[in-house]
Parts: sequence; C-alpha cells; structure tokens
Amino acid sequence: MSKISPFWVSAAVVLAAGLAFTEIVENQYYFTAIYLILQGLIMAVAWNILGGFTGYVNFGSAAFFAVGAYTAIALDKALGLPLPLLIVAAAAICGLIGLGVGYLTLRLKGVYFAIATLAMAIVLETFITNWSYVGGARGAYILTPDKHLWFDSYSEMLFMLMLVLAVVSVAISRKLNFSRLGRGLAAIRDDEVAAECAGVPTLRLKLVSTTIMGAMMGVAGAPYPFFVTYVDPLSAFNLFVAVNAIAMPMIGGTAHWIGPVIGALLVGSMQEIVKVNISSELNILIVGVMLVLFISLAPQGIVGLVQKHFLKRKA
Amino acid sequence: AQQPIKIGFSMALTGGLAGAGKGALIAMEIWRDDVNKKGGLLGRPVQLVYYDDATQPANVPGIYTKLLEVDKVDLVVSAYGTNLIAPAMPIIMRKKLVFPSLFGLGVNEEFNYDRYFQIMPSGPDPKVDWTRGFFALAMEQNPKPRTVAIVAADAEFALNAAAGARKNAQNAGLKIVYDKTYPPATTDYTPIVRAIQATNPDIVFVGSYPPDSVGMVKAANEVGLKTKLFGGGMVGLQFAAIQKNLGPMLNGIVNYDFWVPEPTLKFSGVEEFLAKYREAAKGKGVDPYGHYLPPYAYAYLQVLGQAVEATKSLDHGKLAEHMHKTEYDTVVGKVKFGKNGEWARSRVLQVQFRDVQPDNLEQFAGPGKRIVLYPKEWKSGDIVYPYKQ
Amino acid sequence: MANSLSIEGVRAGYGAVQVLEGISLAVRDGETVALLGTNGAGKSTLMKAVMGIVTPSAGRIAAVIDDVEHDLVGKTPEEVVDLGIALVPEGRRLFPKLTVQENLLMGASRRAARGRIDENLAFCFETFPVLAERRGQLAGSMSGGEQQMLALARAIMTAPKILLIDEPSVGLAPIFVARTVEKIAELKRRFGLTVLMAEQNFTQAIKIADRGYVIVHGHIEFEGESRESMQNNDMIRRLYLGM
Amino acid sequence: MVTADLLANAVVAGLLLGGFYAAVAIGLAIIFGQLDIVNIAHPAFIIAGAYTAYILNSRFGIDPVLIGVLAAPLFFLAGAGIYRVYYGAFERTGQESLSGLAFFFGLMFIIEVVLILVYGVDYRLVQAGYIGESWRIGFVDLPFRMLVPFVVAVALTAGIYLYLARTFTGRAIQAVAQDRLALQLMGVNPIRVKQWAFGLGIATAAIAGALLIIIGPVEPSVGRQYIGRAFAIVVLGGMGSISGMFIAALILGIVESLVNTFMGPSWAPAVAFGVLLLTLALRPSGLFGR
Amino acid sequence: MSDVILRVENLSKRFGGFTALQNVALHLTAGERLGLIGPNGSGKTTLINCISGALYNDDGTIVFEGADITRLPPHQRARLGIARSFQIPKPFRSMSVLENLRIPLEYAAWSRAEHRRITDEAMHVLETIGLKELAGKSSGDLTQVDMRKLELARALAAKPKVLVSDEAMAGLSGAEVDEIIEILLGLNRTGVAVIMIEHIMRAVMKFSERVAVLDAGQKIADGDPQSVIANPDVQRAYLGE
Ligand SMILES: Nc1ncnc2c1ncn2[C@@H]1O[C@H](COP(=O)(O)OP(=O)(O)OP(=O)(O)O)[C@@H](O)[C@H]1O
Ligand SMILES: Nc1ncnc2c1ncn2[C@@H]1O[C@H](COP(=O)(O)OP(=O)(O)OP(=O)(O)O)[C@@H](O)[C@H]1O
Ligand SMILES: [Mg+2]
Ligand SMILES: [Mg+2]
Repeated sequence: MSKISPFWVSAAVVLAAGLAFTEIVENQYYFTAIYLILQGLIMAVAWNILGGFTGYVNFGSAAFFAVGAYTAIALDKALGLPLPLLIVAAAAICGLIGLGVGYLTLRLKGVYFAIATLAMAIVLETFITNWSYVGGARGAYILTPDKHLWFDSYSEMLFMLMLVLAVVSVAISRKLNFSRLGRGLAAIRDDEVAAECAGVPTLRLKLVSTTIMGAMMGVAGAPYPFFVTYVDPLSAFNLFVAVNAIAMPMIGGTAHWIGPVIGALLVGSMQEIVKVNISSELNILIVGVMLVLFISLAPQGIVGLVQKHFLKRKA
Repeated sequence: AQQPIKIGFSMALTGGLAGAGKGALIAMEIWRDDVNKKGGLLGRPVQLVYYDDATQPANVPGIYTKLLEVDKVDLVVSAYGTNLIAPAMPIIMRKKLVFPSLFGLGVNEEFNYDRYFQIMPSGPDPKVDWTRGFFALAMEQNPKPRTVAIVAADAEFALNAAAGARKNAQNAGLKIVYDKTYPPATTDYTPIVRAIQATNPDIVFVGSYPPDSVGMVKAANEVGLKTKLFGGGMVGLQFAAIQKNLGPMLNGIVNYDFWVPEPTLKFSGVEEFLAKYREAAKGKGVDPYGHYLPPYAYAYLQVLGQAVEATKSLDHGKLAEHMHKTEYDTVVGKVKFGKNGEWARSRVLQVQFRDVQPDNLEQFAGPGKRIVLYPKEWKSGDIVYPYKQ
Repeated sequence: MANSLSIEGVRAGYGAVQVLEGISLAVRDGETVALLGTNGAGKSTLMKAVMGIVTPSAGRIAAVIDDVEHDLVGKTPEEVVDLGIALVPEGRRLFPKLTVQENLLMGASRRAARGRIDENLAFCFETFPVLAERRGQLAGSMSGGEQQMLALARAIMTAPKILLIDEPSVGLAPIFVARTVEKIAELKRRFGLTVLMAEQNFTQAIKIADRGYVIVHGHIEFEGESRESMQNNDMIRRLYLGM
Repeated sequence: MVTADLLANAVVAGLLLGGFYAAVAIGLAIIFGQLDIVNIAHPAFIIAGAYTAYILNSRFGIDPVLIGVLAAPLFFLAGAGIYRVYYGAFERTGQESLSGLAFFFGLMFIIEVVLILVYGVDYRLVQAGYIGESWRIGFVDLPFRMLVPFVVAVALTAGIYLYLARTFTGRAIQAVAQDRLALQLMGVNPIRVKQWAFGLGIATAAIAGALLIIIGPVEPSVGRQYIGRAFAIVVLGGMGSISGMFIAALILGIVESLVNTFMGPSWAPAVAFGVLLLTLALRPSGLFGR
Repeated sequence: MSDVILRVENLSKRFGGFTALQNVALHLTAGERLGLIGPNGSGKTTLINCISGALYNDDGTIVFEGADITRLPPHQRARLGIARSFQIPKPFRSMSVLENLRIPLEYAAWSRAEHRRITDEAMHVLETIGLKELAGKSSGDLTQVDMRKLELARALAAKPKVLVSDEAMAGLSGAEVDEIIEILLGLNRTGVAVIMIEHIMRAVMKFSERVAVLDAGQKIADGDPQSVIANPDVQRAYLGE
C-alpha cells in the first residue's frame, strides 16, 4: 500500500477544521472575512499556474473572475440552477475563455501577451456593461435563497464551499507543479524554443495551463454574486481582484505551489484585519505600504527567502 | 456612566464615492455631537461605529456582519450609494433591523423590505419621479419641444435616471432622437456632444457623474450646443468646486438638486447645521458648503433618533412601525415615508443656474444663483428658456 | 606613451568557489600576450577580475595607461573601461535589440572615444564588411560568427589602450579567424595597442603573440617567453596540437 | 448620418485626444518600453502632477502648463529616488522586472492615499484663460482645452524622441535593459543611466498631469482609468519606440472619437481595445516593434 | 540511397528582403556523419533551424524517414528523432543541469525512455559528456563552454536518430575537441546519424564522412572531405587560402 502523503492529510485536516469551525463559531463575521481570503487564494493559485509556472503574466484576472460571477448570475436568472451547477458552468465558460487566451500565446510573448489579456478584460467588461439581461451597467441583484443545507447560515455554507474549492485548487496546482506537465511548463517559462526542440508540446501545455487558470478563476467568481447580492460590472471587474491575484503569488513566491497560498493567506488576512481595525483611508495606505515592504524585503517571495536561508545553512 | 448607543455603518472614505462619503461622515458626526450635547438618546450617549468600504461592494457584507456580531451595534444605517447599500440588505433583512438608507436609488424595488427607509427625496417611484420635473417644465414651454436626446453614463444611477427619463419623455409624447450611453472613463466629450447636436434635439437630458458632468458642460459650450433645455440628471453640478470652475458655462442649465439656499427652502435647523458643517469641513478636502448630501446624512440620523426617542426603545419592530406612520421634522424639511420606504411624495428639485460669475466660490453660498423651478410648491423664480438657441 | 598591465598573486572566484589561486602575469607595453588553458581553467575569470566584474580576494592588479599607473582592484567595470581598457567578453554580450550601427555607437560612449568615431567605424567596416552591409539589422538576429565580429568591433569602438579579448576566434570561419588575427596585429601597429588574448586556436594565436601563459586550475603552469618556447612546449603540444 | 463635417470633427477631436494620450504614455514608453520596469503607478504620478498643477494654479493663478514644466525637475528627483529604492530591492539582487509589479501597485496606492489624506477626495480643477474657448476653422472646432494639451504633447514627444535617438545617453537608455554588464563594458554606469531615465519618465508625468487637469476634473483615483490605455499604447507602438508610441496614441484617440461620434460611446473601449488585440494578432510585436 | 533518413529539397528561407537560404538540397543517410561548413552568415544555423522546426521555411520540403515533415511543429520532429543543439546556448535557467536533461527524456524520448529511471539515464548522458560533476549546478551559472556541452547533452538525451550539433566545440582546446569527437563517434556507432556544424577544420576533417558547404545561402559543394576542401570555391569562400 502506498503511503498517504502529508499533503492529503493536511487537506483533510483543513476541511475537517472548517466543518468544526462552522459548528462551533457563532460569529458570522469570521465566515465572511475568511470567504474573501479564500476567494483571493483561489485567484492567486490560478494566476500562478500561468504566471508562475508557465511564465505568462495575465493582467486580466478580474475578467475571468467577473465572467464567472456573471455566468452564475445569468444562469441563475435563466434556469435557476443550484450553486454547484453554476460553479461548474462558470468553470466551463471561463475555461473556454482561458483556452482562447491560450491561443494568444501562439504569437504573443512577454508583455505583449500581458497587455493582450488586459485588452481582453476591457473588451469583456464592455460587453457585460452593455448586456442588459444581466443588468448591464445598472448591476444585478441576486436574492440569496433561504436554504443553506445543514449549516446555520448562508454565509457558513458559502464559507465551507469556498474552503472545499480552495483545497481542490491547491491540490491541482501542487499536482501540476511536481508532474511531468509541470516540468514542461517550467521549460516553457525558461525558453520556449528550446522547450519545443526538446519535444515539449508547448502549445498544448500552454492551452492546458490557461484553461485551468481560467476555469479556476471562474470558480472563484461564481459564488461571488451570492456573497454580495448586488453585482455591477465596475465592482466585478475590480482592480483589487487583479492586483491581489498578482501580488499574492509575488509575495509568496511564484516558482512553488505553496507560494501563492502563503501569499494569499498573509496578504488576505492582513487586508481583512486592517479593513475593520483601522477604519479610514489609512487602510489602503497600509495595504500599499505592506505590498511595498513585503516585496522589497523578499523579492523572490517568501518561499524564495526560505529557500535561500536553507541553502545558506546547507552550504 | 450609561452604556453608549452604538450606531454602525459602512462608508466610502476612499475610492470613487469617497468625496460624498466623507462629507456624509462629517454631517453624521455633527449629529452625534448635537445629540450628545443634549444628553444623548434615551439618556445614553451616542457612538458612531464605522468602517471604510473603499467604495468596494465586496467589503460591505463583512463590514455589516462585523458591526452586528463583533461590535454589537444597536442600530445600523446604510452606506452612501446604491452599490454599497444593496450588499448589506440580506444581512440586515435576516436580522430584521430598521435600515435608514442614504441615497440608494430604487434598492428596495428588489428586496421589498418593510424596514427600509430612504432619506433621498426621490419619491414613491424613484426612477421616474427623479426626472418628472425636468420634463414637466419642458412641456410647459412655448413652442412645445418635440424631440429629446438622452445620454447617460454607463453606471447604475445614471442609467436608472435615464430609464426614468425615457419613460417621462414617452409619456410627454417627445420623440427620442438620440439615446446612448458612454463609459464613465471617457476623456473627451466633444465627439459625443457633436453627435447629439447632429440630431438637433429640442431637449438634451444628461445622466452623469461629476467628472463627466464637467466634461459634458465644457464640451457643450465649446461645440456651441444649440438646444432649448439642457441637464436633468447631472451629479456634480451640485458641488461648489465644480460650480466655481464651470462658472458662467453653467448659466441656463436646468438640473436636479435636493437642497439649495433659496428662501423657499429655509427649513428649521438647516442653517445652523450648514454653519457647523462649513466649519468642520475646512481642510478635509470635501465640498466646502455641503448643500447636497450632508443635510440628508444629518437627517437620516435625525429620523432614527426621533423614532428612538418617541418609542423610547431600541426595538426594531416598534421603530419601524413608528417610522412608517410618522411625519418627521428634519433639517431637510418634513419627511414622511411611503409604503416602500421611499418618501411618500417626491421632492426632487429642478434648479436653473442663473447669473453665475466666473471664478467666484462665495456666490454659491447664498441665493440667486440656483433658482428653484420645480416643484411649484418650492418655486423661487421663473425659467429662462430656451437654454441656447 | 606606455600602456601595460600587471597582475600579481590574484585570487578570485564566485561565492564559495575559488577559481584563481594566485595568478601573476604581466603584459608589457605594445605586447600581445596569449593566455592558454583548458575549459574551466580560469581564463575568463582572470579577465573579469581585471575589468572589475569579479573582485579579487587577494592580490594586485595594476595598469599603466599613458605612463600613469592605476590600481584596478576596487574599480567598477565602467571606471576600468573609462581608463582605456576594453574587453571583448565571452558570450559576446551584445545589445540584441539594437541595430549593428547602434551597437557600434554604444561602444563609442566613452568620452575619449567620441572624437574617433568616424575613424574607428571605418576600420571596423573595412575589417568586417558584413557589418557595414547589415548596419540596420538587429544584433540579436545576426549569425553566431557575425555577432562575434560585432563584439570585437564594438570593443575597438571604445578606442582602448589595452584590449582584452576572450577567445576572438570562437565561431569564426577559418577565413575570418585569419583576418581577425591579422587585424589585431594591425591595431597593435597602428595604435600601439597592448593586447591580452585568451585563444584556443593556438596556430593562429601564435602568429601574433609575442609570448604566452598557460593556466591550469587557476595557476600559471607555464610561461613562454617567446614564440619558439611556446611552440616547443610539451603541454601545449598535447593540449592544442592534438599530439 | 455620416456627414463630412461630423467626420472631420471626429477625426480632429481624435487627433487632439490622441496627442494627450501620447503625453500620458510617453513616460511609460521610457520606463516600461525601454527600461523594462512595469511601473503600474505611472498614472498615479500623473495624478500627482495634476494636483501640483491644481495647487499652484488655485493659489497663485499660474498657468497649468507652465507649472507642469516647472514641476518636472522635482518629479525627476522623486523618480530618481524611487528608482534607487527599486534598484536596491530588486535589480541589485538580479530580479526580473516582474517582481517589481507588486511594488508599484503598492506605490500607486500610497500615492493615491497620501493625496486623499492631504487634499481629500473632492474633484479638483484648474482655471486658465483658454479653457472653454475654442478656435473654429471652417466647420472644424478646435477647443483649446484639447488643443493646448495636443501641442504640448507633440513638443514633449519630439523632444524625447530626438534625445533618445541622437545622444549617447539616449542610446544608453535604449540599451540598458538588454544587458547591464555589456553597458558597463562600454564605460557607462547602468544604474546611473536607469536612474536618469526613470527620473525622466516620471518628469513627463508632471507635464501630463497638468494636461490632464486642463482637460477635466481630477480626483486621486482617476489615474486608474489610464493604466490600461497607457500600457496599451506603449505596447501597440512596439515597446521602446517613441514614434510608434505616438502613432499608436493617435490611432487610439481617433478610434475612440469615431466610435463616440458614430457608433455609441458605450462601445468605445471594446472597439479601441479590440483594435489593439487585432493589431497584436497581425503584428505580434506592435506597430513598430523590433 | 535507399536508406536516406532525411532529405531537404529546394529549401528557401527569407528574412524580410534578405535571402538566407536559396534552393538548398541536402540529404542524410541513416547512420551517416555529415560535416556542414560555410562562412559566417552563410545559413548553416538557419538550415538546421528549418530542419528542427524552430523556423519554418518559405519554400521547399523536408522529408524525414519518408514522411513530409515540412509543416510539423518542432516537438513532433523531436519525438520522431531529430535533436539539435543551439549555437547560442539556451539552457533552462531555472533548472539544474540534471533537470535540464529530464525535459527531453520525459518529452522527446518518452516512448524510448525507461520511465522509472529518468534520473539514471540523465546521469548517464552527463557522464558521457563530462558534466557529471556539475549535475546539481544551476544551469545559468555555467561557463559558455559548459553551456555548449549542456546543449549537446540535452540533444543526446532526446535519444535522436539524427543529431545536429551546432558548434558544440567552439572554444574548446584541442584535446577537448578530441573528446567530443569521440563522444559523437561513439554515438554514431550506435546508428545515430550526425550533422556537425563546426568551424574547427581539424574536427570537421576528422569526423566527417561527407562534407557539405554553404555559401551565401547556397550549397556550393557536397562530397568527400578531401575533395571538398580541395575545391577552389570552398577555399576562396571559406578557408581563405
Ligand atoms: N558565474 C559563475 N558562478 C559560479 N561559478 C562560475 C561562474 N562562472 C564561472 N564559474 C566557474 O569558474 C571556473 C572557471 O571559469 P572560467 O570561465 O574562468 O574558465 P575559462 O578558463 O574561461 O574556461 P573556458 O575555456 O570554458 O572559457 C569554472 O569551473 C566555472 O564553472
Ligand atoms: N531573424 C533574422 N533577421 C534577419 N537576418 C537574419 C535573421 N536570422 C539570421 N539572419 C541572417 O541570415 C544569415 C544566415 O545566418 P545563420 O545564422 O544561418 O548563419 P550561420 O551559417 O549559422 O553562420 P555562423 O557560422 O556565423 O553561425 C546571416 O547573415 C544572418 O545575419
Ligand atoms: Mg572562458
Ligand atoms: Mg550558426
């Protein structure tokens, strides 16, 4: 019998702890706060699959997130599907958009690709702004259902759902990182021509990674309408979503799957703590200073810092 | 000492709506100090507990759960603006709290919550009532206008206002010759104004936010837009800094407003309030006169405070009941709520800029520059028509 | 006026790795000195140490430029270059996204070189006509050998007094190897250039070298005071002449 | 309803707008296009420039363009200082430019909030004699509010173009991101070159900010609206190329203006950025990329 | 000529207005050792870029083992058995020397590699090339010459049927050149055909069974080594006698 890896043990522990948390903790605030952290975590993990592993920077993360949210809104309105199905649908549609973005990598490298994703985000935003079925620029209201399975409240259910999604995302990212596929992605990041000539099917691998990234971001966005109950394009295509998706992996470290996880937990919880404890414009200032400090002190991310420390000790 | 009564809310102190949000906060702090000076509510001092939502809807659910679960506030009021009010609704509704709300346009049409009370005087059918006056004025003129152009920013309020305008225009039998929206991040408005001019409309209705309001007015002047009535739903023309900058370009524009220093609108307490506001606003980078939002931010707390005093309780059921049936006397005049929580009668003013001089801020402190044309009840002068021919 | 280079007991390396273990050598005024050694012996590292790219942990590096002596240890590469010492680095280090012409003009950034742009440019174009033909092509898209020529030409554009060349013949066709070597000799004649050259192509190097050193594992293993002594050395024969 | 005068006006308005976009993007064409530093905060610097213009204009009534020019040296110093920090944290340790992204995001927030703390969030405007006036040639209107920025932008672009193409420092700026060591071997200190270039890029923000506030009201976070446009213009122009950047800016301005006039302004961003995507699809390294 | 493994016909490649290759024809029989020489800029690297798929040719066809591969993407050519080294080294910089070899082993040679023993196979290749001591070193820190060796090692790890070595010996001393030639000869004995691009004539003469010469994008000679270097055109264009 093969040994169960520590990763899966910790994943199970996290999920069990999450469940216990919903049972024990009454204070709903924690569920909403952690929900946002987990949302950031999934976005960061997703961004890192393309940005960190494959070396293609996506500036349009917010668009995937928003399309995920709007897929959920549209299908909720049209068919009244249950949330899990909405999430699957959002994953499918954003995965498809990711696939499309993947084809951009055929010709566009480096910053050209990054700006293309930014352009794509603006084009998508304009479409949704003008799509009146989902409210257009006026925004859409989502009335959350009263049912919340066996949980005490709807936000507890959303929290648990997000926790499961986050664990799955991290598992996928980790699997990618250490597989043959992941090494192929790293080769692409280092030198695409050399990778091709070494037999790496670069296009297919890039398509796989953009699709996974897109789908994952869509998954992060799908429950969002039920979380805020009112979504308009301005808040869905949100600069902060895009900033966090990039900053969290950078701060955590991009080369290893744990990087975005650490970055998201650190930055996300700092943001939540600062938001409610320093109730003024100072909170954005602190977020700004934090970004600058973290990234200046550990330019390779926290993982990079730790690795360097270990290397020094070994030497 | 007595335990304070805590009133919790979220407010935009950074981000797009922060200009108004910070003004509102100043007004609310003035109310708190006023009340506490008089001995508080129910003999308890009042404390405001608030967080910056950074104009991000995603922050709002967390803020209200925190207010309720951790800070254990006794009362809540809303943030400023539709986008930031709506995300709080499910949480408030689940706890069945009274929810005085500050300038949300038609939020309750979706939620139908019977403890929601909107302080903005838009009226029972907010989206339509908003521009009723603008079109009523137009149709009184001679010769009667026949065509209208509607242009609005791609954002929540402007689009809703434009939708109302469309309805009013249709009811008035006007032909809509131009009906387009533009993204709020537009830099230059002259092409838009020119395209409007090309359709030769008698009336131009604009639904816009501060930066685009300025852009539109400037472009209309530069292009020499020829139309008979211009304005309607432009946010921003109520703010002193923008008024000062636009100066004479404003003359003739007819636009909505909620309060102006005209003799017909001298409600009790409003002068004192504005004096305190002017003092408090100094150096805070907010509107120096605060005619637009601050009186209402003061008033929605006044209503809440009066209800608490009258019912002698913090029981939300009792408060809601009282608020539904009572007419309140506030710095913005008499306030009576209708069934859906909106004002029972609309009091959206249509005011016309008149006689504005260049580069002069003080002129807007007093009467004579913004003449109230509508509703008749509050009228302070007659329309100058047409706007530009 | 005299230009020379002297290196005494230099130790240097990368981090924990020690590469040069006390090297001493001298290049006298107007000389061309060949530096020989197997792959990884430390030739490039020595040149980097002279240029200030790697900092020696011990030893002395000094250059006499126009009769004035300068201590090179502790100087930044740009300061060394500014004195009039140029390096043709291994791996060419061109500006791939600048054109051939722009690369050459970059070479003339040094103040002392600006006055001689036309003269030096003409010399480079005469030596490597392909550079003149392709002056508008991006350096990065040139063929390997063309890039090597450009790297050499760019160093000449800095109008140096002392020229260090790390393997000038790498990637060059025999016809160009011969021509390059000839032109280095001409540079020396025309400008009285002092040259230190790492070169694997022994037969070519020896044509213009006045003397040579062999480095093995970071030590000077052999010092040849003349061409003959070099040609007759056993180690060199084994290493370079395939005997 | 495409009439000749509407079309002519739309194209002219587009040109003027495009000129202003060039002023917004030119600093990035240096910092991002040539130094490879992803300075997301550039629009925030432009807002800082706009506030400088506002403050001096409202206090002393100085012309905003003049303020922009006078403030440029100060911005240059600020830029040089920021580059020092950036260098110390990232480049010295050999980090690729990407990690700087989070740094500049942070910087953007800091600039925004400091402006908010000091000057509040109210919309700010400037006063100048020519604002609101326009010049009519035939049936074409040239509002000075757009014409002045256009003229200044053209002058700025031309100046920087010549500087980069004709001087040794200019060429060094183009080369520095490609190979630092190689630049050292040319006898040039790459850090000083980068610091200089970064300062230069930020200095243009002082002028662009003055132009921005001539055109319309400014509040601390409006800079965000220009992030996409500015980067798109630089990339469309082919990264480092100044002339390419200028043409790309004009194209973007004209496309937006035409859509605003004839199609419905709501679609302007989709069309403008759609054009960008299409151009990249056909020419993967921009219009004038190397 | 029945066992021609690679055939290039009528191949042309232009860069903008510049013609880098014009109507080049070349063939390689299985197990052959071909030396490819020519002055700088004559198109040798461009030719093998076209053969390996790193560039697509404008005209002409490339046939490998009887199948037309002209439009095949590079990775498929690598899987069919064409491996090349890069003249200007392109190591995977974030990886160690050993990890660099895993890529071709896991991708190009996946069907031929023994999956469980990728590391052993990689070590074996490194040992052959003489990079064993550097296995754990970050590939970005190698000297130029070691990088060239790594290029060769990575090509070997793809377990090719045709190996193209683009100036792998540049910068090596005479003795080291001999070592590399031995390695290539050894490889050739196992049936791998080798195209060797090199400017070191001693190596070309020692290694090649046949030599082809390019000049200004055209093939000017093709035949046994002795007669090729005796060819006056070759002497004028390449050897400079
Ligand atoms: N950047 C570096 N980091 C770590 N080690 C290095 C670095 N550069 C070179 N080395 C090591 O230093 C030693 C000497 O390298 P150097 O480049 O000086 O050799 P060389 O004599 O020039 O050889 P070649 O003929 O290969 O050019 C080698 O063992 C090499 O591995
Ligand atoms: N992308 C490109 N754009 C323009 N010209 C190019 C490009 N790539 C190669 N060339 C030119 O094509 C010619 C052939 O180059 P190639 O690299 O094939 O030469 P080569 O025979 O390998 O030379 P070397 O022996 O110097 O490596 C050269 O003159 C080169 O400048
Ligand atoms: Mg070397
Ligand atoms: Mg070649």
